Amino acid sequence: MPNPYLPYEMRIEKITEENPENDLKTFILSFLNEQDIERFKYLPGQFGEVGIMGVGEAPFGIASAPCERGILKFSVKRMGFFTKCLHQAEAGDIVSLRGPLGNSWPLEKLKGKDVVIIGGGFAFTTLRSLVRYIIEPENRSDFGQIDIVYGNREPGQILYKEEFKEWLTREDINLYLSIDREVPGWDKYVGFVPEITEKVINPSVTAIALVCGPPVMIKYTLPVLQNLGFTPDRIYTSLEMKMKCGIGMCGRCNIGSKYVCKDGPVFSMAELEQLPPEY
Amino acid sequence: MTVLENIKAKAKELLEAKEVEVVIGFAQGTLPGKCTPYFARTTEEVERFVWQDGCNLNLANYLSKFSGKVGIIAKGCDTRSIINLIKENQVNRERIYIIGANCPSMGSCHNCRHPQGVIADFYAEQVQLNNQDDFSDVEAFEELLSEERKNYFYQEMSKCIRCYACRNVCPACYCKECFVEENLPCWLGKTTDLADNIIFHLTRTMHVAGRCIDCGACVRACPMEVNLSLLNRKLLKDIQELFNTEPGLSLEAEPVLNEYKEDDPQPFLIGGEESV
Amino acid sequence: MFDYQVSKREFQNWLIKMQEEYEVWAPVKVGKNYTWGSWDGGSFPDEDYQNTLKPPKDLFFPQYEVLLKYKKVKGKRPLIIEPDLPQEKRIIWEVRPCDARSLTILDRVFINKDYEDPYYSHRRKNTVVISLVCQKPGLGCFCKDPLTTEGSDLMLLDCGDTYLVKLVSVKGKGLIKNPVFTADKPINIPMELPANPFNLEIADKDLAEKLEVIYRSPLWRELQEKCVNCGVCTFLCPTCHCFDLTDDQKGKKVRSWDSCMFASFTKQASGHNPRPTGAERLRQRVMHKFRYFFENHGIFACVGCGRCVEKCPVNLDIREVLQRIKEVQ
Amino acid sequence: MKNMQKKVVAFLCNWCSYAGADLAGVSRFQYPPHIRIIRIPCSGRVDPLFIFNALKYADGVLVAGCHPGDCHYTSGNLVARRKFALIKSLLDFIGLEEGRVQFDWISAAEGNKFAEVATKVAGEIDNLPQWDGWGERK
Repeated sequence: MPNPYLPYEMRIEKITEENPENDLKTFILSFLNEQDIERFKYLPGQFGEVGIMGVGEAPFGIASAPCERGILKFSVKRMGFFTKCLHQAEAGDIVSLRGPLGNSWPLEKLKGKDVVIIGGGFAFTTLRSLVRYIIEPENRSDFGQIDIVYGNREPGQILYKEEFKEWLTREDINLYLSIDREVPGWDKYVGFVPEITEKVINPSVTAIALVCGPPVMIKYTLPVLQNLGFTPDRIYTSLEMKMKCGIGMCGRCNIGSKYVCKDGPVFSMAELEQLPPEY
Repeated sequence: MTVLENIKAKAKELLEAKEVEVVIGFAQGTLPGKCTPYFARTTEEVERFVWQDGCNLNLANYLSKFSGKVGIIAKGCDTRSIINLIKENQVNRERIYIIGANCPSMGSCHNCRHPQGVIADFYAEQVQLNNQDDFSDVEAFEELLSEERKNYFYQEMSKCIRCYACRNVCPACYCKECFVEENLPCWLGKTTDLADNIIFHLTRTMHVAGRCIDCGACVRACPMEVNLSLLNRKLLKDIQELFNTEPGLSLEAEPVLNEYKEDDPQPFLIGGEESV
Repeated sequence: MFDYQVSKREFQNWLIKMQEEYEVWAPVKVGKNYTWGSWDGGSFPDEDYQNTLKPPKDLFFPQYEVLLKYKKVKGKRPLIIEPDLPQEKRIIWEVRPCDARSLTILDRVFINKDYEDPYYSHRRKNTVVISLVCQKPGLGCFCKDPLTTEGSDLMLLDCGDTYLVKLVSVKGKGLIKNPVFTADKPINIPMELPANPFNLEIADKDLAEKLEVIYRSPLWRELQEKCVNCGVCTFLCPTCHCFDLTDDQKGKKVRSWDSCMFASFTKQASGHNPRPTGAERLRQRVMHKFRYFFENHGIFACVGCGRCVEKCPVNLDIREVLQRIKEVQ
Repeated sequence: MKNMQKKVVAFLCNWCSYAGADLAGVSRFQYPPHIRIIRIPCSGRVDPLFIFNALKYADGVLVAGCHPGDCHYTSGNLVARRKFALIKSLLDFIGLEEGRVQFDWISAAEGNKFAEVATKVAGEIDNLPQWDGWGERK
C-alpha cells in the first residue's frame, strides 16, 4: 500500500479573488507529475489535504469536477494560520496535496432522481463539483430535474460568479440565486436560504436534497426540507471538523464511532440522527 | 473535636446556611495512601471528606471551575495560592470561604515553612508550627560542578513526556492559552526533543517565578518523576536572597516580579553589580 | 499449554545468540522505575518488576517521529524526501501480556483495509514480542485475562530457575530453530495457573449496554469535575493513539502524540470547539475506548494495564468511572 | 573561521541599545559580525522564552536595555531587571557557562559602549566550549 502521508506535488496555476474583502480565494492547482493525474481518481464531495511545506496542511473540499482533467480547484476562506499562509501564496508556487480523501456525494443514490442542491456562502465548493459533474453531457441523462438554491449575504460573496452567470442561462438546471437583503441592481431572489427553498422547491417524492452551508443555515433549512416531504434518508450534508491525518487514524474528527475524514464528510440526516450531536 | 470533625461541621454549616454552593475538599482515593479532590454539595456528601496524609494536591486550582460561592478546605500552600489568585484577579475574595487547616501530609515536604493557613475565614485547628526552610537541597546542588549540574538537568528533562500534568495541576498556571499551544507564532515544537522539553520547563519555571509557592503539586503530578522542585525552589531561594520576600504571604504585597525597587540588585550585569 | 521448559541460563544464551541478528529490548531499571531500553545481555527482571512506566507503544508508534522531510532549493521545486522505513529486526521481551495485547489494538488502527501506516507496520513486522506472564496484579490492574497470548509471538512463565515457553505465532515458532530448545525438553506442560487468577474484568457487556444510553447523562460533568485535562492517562495508555501532524521550521513533517483530553485537540480555526469542556473530553475518552472502538472493531480499546489509574494526578480512576456508569439507572 | 560560524543573538531595546548599535555603526566602531540583532520595544518585552528559544539555535544571547531610570515607558527595564537576575541565576544553576547569556544597559549615546560590549560578549562566547543547542546539536 502507498504511504498515505506522501503527498502529490502541485503547482498553483491561477488564483482568483472571489469577494471584495479579499479573504476568499480560489486556487487552481495542476499536477507537477503528469502520471499523478491518472492516479488521483476522485468524485464530487471528496476532499484533499492541501499543504504548504514547512507550514502545515489543512483539509478542503475539492471544488473541481473529475471531468476537468489535470486540474484541481479549491476555494479557501482566510480563517487561521494555515489559510493565512495559503492566501499569501502566488501563482507558480508549489504546494502539496494528499487525497482524494473521504466519501463523495451519494452519486449512485442520485441516479435517476431529481436533485435539490442547497448551498450558502463559501460552502458551495463540493456542490459546485457535483453540479459540474451532473451537467457534463455524458452524465446529465443519469439525473432528473436539478434545482439549485444558492444564497449569500450580498452579491459580492457569490463564488464562481462567471460560472453561475452561465448556469443561469442553462435550460437543464433551475438555479435560484438569492441574497439576504435588497441591493440596488439585484434582480434575483432576496431572502434567507430556508425561505427561498420553501418558496421555489416543489420536490418529487423521490427527490434528494444536498445541503451545504453555515451551521445556522443548515439548522433552519432542515425543518423546511422536512415540511417539503424530504425524509431524513433523502437529505445529505457535508460536515467539517478539525482534521489532521485524513485517513481515520489521528482520532480527532470522530462523531461517535464515525470519522468525518474517512466515513464522511458526506452524511445523510438519517445517519446523523444515529450519532451524538458532537460537531 | 478533631480537625476533620471541625472541618465537616463548618462545611455542613456553610452548606445548610446556603452560604456556599459547594465545598472543595478531599475524599478517600482508590489507591492506598491516595486522596482525591471531592466537591461536597450536601451535608451527606460532607461525610466523605477526609483530612490525612495524601491530601496533597493544591485545591486552589479548582476555584476557577466554579462561578458561585465556594468553600475550600485549604492547607498552607492552598491558602498562599489563593492569595496569589486573589491578587491577580483570578478569584474574587468575596466568593470564597476558606476553611484553614494544617497540612496533614507533613512527611512529603520536610522543609515546608507554612503548613498552616496564611489566610482563612475559619481555622479548623490552631496549632502554630514553626519550620525553617534551609534550602539545603538547592545548596547541595549548587555545590556540584557546572558539568554535573548540567548533566543532571538534561537527564531530568529528557524524562518529560509533555503531558502537561505539571502545568495543569498548578494554580499559578491559569493562562487560558499557554505558550505551548500558540501557533502564531509557534513558540515550541510539538516534540519531546530534549531542547523542546528544556525550553518548556525553563519558561514555565520563569513564568511562575514569584508566584510559585513550592506546593509541590507539579512534582507529585509528574508521571515520569521529573525533579521539577529543584528549579522552582532555586528561584524561591533567589527571590528570598535578592528581594527579601516570599510569595503568597500577604494580600497587600505585589508579586515580586510585578514590582521593583530603585536599588534592586543587578548581579547579572556585565562586570557585575558595580559596573553602573 | 506450554511447549518447552528451559533454564533461565539456557534462555539467556539463546537470547544472546539472537542478538547477532536482532536488537533485543527489555525493561531497564532506572531509579525505581522500568523503562524500555536495550537489553544488556545479562539482566533478568527483579522480583519487583510489575510493568514499565511507559507502555511499549513507543517502540512502534514513537512519541514523535519525522514522516517526511522537505528540502527547499532556491529557484527549484522543493524536494519531498520519504525517510527510510524502519528495517531493524527487534526482539522485545518481558512484555506483559496486557501490553502485548495492546499491540493488536493498535494494529487495527494503523493497518486496515483502506490505509496502512508504513512506519508503524514496518516496525511491527520486524519485531518479535516475547511476553512474560504476570503472576500478581499491580495496584491499578484490571485486565481481563493475564494469560492472554494475543499480540505475543512467544510467551514465558517464570518458574524460578526456569521458564515455561509457549510458542504462539508463526513468527515465534520460526525463532525456535536454535538447539537450546531441544526435543528432550518436556513439552505440553499444563498451565499451572488458573484461567483467570485476577478476576479483574470491569469492562463487560453490561457496560456496553449502559454506554448506549448514557451520552447525555449529567454524570460526565460530575465525573470530570476533578479532572485537570492533562495528558497523563492518554500518553501512558498502551492503546491511545491520537496524534498531531505539524510541519516544523526545519522542513520536517512531524507526527507527535496528541490527547483528546487537551482543549486544543478539536478546536477549529474558527474558534468553534465540538468538545468545549472537560465533560465532553472525558466522555470522548471513555466512549472511544469502550463504545466507539468496540462498534468499529469489536474489541474495547483498553487492556486494563492500570497505568492511567496509578498515575492520574487527581486519582480519577477509570475503574471507578466505569463502575459509576454501570450503576446509572 | 570556526568562530565565524557561531551566532550571538542580541535583543536590543528600540529606544536605547538599538540606537546605540546604530550609532556604533555610524561612528564606525567595529563590532563582531556574528552578533544578530533583534529589535524589541523595551527590555521589559523580553520574555524568558525568547532567551531560552534563541539558545536552541544560537551560541549565546545578549540582552541590552536602557539604564535604570531612563526607560521610555518609565519602568519597563526596572521590572525586567528582577526577571533578568532570576534568569541569569537559573541558567547558572543548570550548569550554563557564565558568559553564555549576558545582560547590560546601553544608552542611545553609548555607541562605543555597544561596540565594546558586543566585542567582549562575542569574544567570550567564541571562547566557550562548543554549545550543544540544549542537547540537540551533536
